[in-house]
Amino acid sequence: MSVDHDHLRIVEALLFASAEPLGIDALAERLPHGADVDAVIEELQRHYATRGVELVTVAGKWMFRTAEDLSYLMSREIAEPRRLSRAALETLAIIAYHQPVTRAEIEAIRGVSASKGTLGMLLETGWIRLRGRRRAPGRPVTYGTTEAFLVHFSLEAIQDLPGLDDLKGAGLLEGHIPPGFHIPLPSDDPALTDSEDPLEADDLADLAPNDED
Amino acid sequence: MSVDHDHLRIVEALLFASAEPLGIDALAERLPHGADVDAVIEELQRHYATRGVELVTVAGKWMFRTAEDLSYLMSREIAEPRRLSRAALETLAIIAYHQPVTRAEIEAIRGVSASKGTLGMLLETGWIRLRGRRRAPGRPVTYGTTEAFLVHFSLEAIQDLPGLDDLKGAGLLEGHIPPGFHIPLPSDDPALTDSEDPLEADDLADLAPNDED
Amino acid sequence: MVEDRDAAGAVSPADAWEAEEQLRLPIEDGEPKLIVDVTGFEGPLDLLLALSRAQKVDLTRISILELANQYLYFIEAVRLRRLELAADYLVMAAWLAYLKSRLLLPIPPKDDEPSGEELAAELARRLRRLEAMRQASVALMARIRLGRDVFQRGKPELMDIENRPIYQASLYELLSAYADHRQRRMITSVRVERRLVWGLQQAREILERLVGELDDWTSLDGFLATYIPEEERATVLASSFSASLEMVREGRLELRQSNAFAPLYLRRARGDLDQPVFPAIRDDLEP
Repeated sequence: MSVDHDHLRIVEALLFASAEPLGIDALAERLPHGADVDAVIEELQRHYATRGVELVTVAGKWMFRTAEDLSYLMSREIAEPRRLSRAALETLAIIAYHQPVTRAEIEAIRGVSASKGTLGMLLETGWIRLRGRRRAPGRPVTYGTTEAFLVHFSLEAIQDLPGLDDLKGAGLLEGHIPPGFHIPLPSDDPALTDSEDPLEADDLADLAPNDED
Repeated sequence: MSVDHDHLRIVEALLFASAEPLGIDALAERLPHGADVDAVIEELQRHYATRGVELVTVAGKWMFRTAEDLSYLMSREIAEPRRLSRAALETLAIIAYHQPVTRAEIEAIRGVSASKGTLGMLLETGWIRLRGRRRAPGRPVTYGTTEAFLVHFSLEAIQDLPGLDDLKGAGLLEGHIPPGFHIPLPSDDPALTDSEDPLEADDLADLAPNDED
Repeated sequence: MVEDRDAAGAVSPADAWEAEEQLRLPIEDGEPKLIVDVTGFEGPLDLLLALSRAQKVDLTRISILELANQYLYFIEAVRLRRLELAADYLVMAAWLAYLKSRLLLPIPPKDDEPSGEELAAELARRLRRLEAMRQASVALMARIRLGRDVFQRGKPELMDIENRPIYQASLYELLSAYADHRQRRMITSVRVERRLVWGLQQAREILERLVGELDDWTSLDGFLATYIPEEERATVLASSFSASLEMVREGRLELRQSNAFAPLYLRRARGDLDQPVFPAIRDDLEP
């Protein structure tokens, strides 16, 4: 079977440039009267069968598409800015000020149980890390902030986090502050505190973000 | 010359899938390390030479597009791009051949003050851009062409502008550079020339098309 | 200065390009044939270019003197018909008149000004440059153009985007979340205890119920002590006292106190309980 090479080129160009799949009729319209569109399509399909793009039919119309086995090429990681939820911000702040802190302690401070994934998501940000295990019943994991946290928030040291007076001065805390209310002076000393034990080898695997809830 | 068929398919798929020209680097990134991208391109170009789409180089990058001789067929496909006024066309040519060039220099060449919106309209086409500021009294903004300009007019590089050598030979590209600077040829090099300073943050806002003039 | 014609909106951009082809040539058989309408030109340089093209010689061999004459003649004729000729044209006319004089008169010795020939050469160069740019724009537009002659892929596939989140939060957001939260907890941690207060209404109701029993002077303290637990006594005393004052005013109770801080005694009023002394006030006091 011999296909007119000009017809082949025309159909090829039309299919390439079209934003929509093209039907046989639409293609025939552009070809000289009596051209065998089916034969052209068949020849094109055969030609592209081994190549990086393929000619496929969708809903009875024809279009070029990346060869299926190469579709992985078409995905690309795009950095997408995402804002932290209120809960995540609160949790992050509590970890920053109160570190080393366990999940139960965070919940006690927040007054609500940590939502599924909040800690996991914060781990994903790279701003918090597992520090060790609290020397207490159940040996819960302790959380603390990372260097990336300091970098992201432009803090030279964790101690630069504003204290009670600063927060009041900035108008972030208002009104009557009850006696005994205090903002802790945070420390992210990498050395474990007396109340912490080191993590074991498999803790990190156990506590990977996806399993965290 | 034997080209790895997988590499060929990958480059073909990438170029086919993209509406924008892709550079050798971008292609190499998707190929196994050490793949001979140039050879792949050459083979693809040879393969497509007789077909309805062709592989061309514009702005130093590669792209597939419909074959030139089929334009009679394709032009029915898409509405003709917006026609530019004679003033806009002249201004575009002056920017292309004299870049980096200031508005006052454009006006001097045309012998008429630029109308409201001519530069704005050209900026809107995406063919010209603000480059920087001329190191001269008043620090006027300099204009130059973009990659989209090269792509639209099928130019491999700005040095391929039609008649450029003749114009240079006739001394018609000189006399617009302040004394002490000598730029014999138009340059769309993203790097600023010695006679230019970078734009400040609010220059773009100041010079948005609608605010022009 | 005059502006491009498309600013005036008189000529649509689409027509403008063709307009050049239709440009009426100002000279026939060496005699100027005047075009009065300068709106066809984009400034004096454009007009000069149109005039020079009419000399039908290469721009490099053009006679600037002749061109200057034609321009001046043209402007003069235009001014006869239209007074509002843009200043640009007049400035050029003045300059060309000056150029003419430099070209025609002998150069005075010790003249630092550029010679007429130099000025003429510079003008010719400017005309050539404008002409060149015009031709360049034609050549540019005649190129194979993407979107008109050739087409890129109509349905690009790049890219299924896999979003890799980059988390963002400002220090302000962090701090205000923390401060808000601590503030909230600070307030909720104040335990609000049930207030041990008898309202006036409550006291009055009780007094009214008991008033029938108060036939003789009874100490308010002692009276309440019978019924009220120790820790509530102060508030009950205050409310009951206020309520009893009201009832006294209504003529239903009598109150007696021997001196300050001495026990208060109360008893049922002697008058008719159903006929208050100050019914109007009583109405006022009814809740």
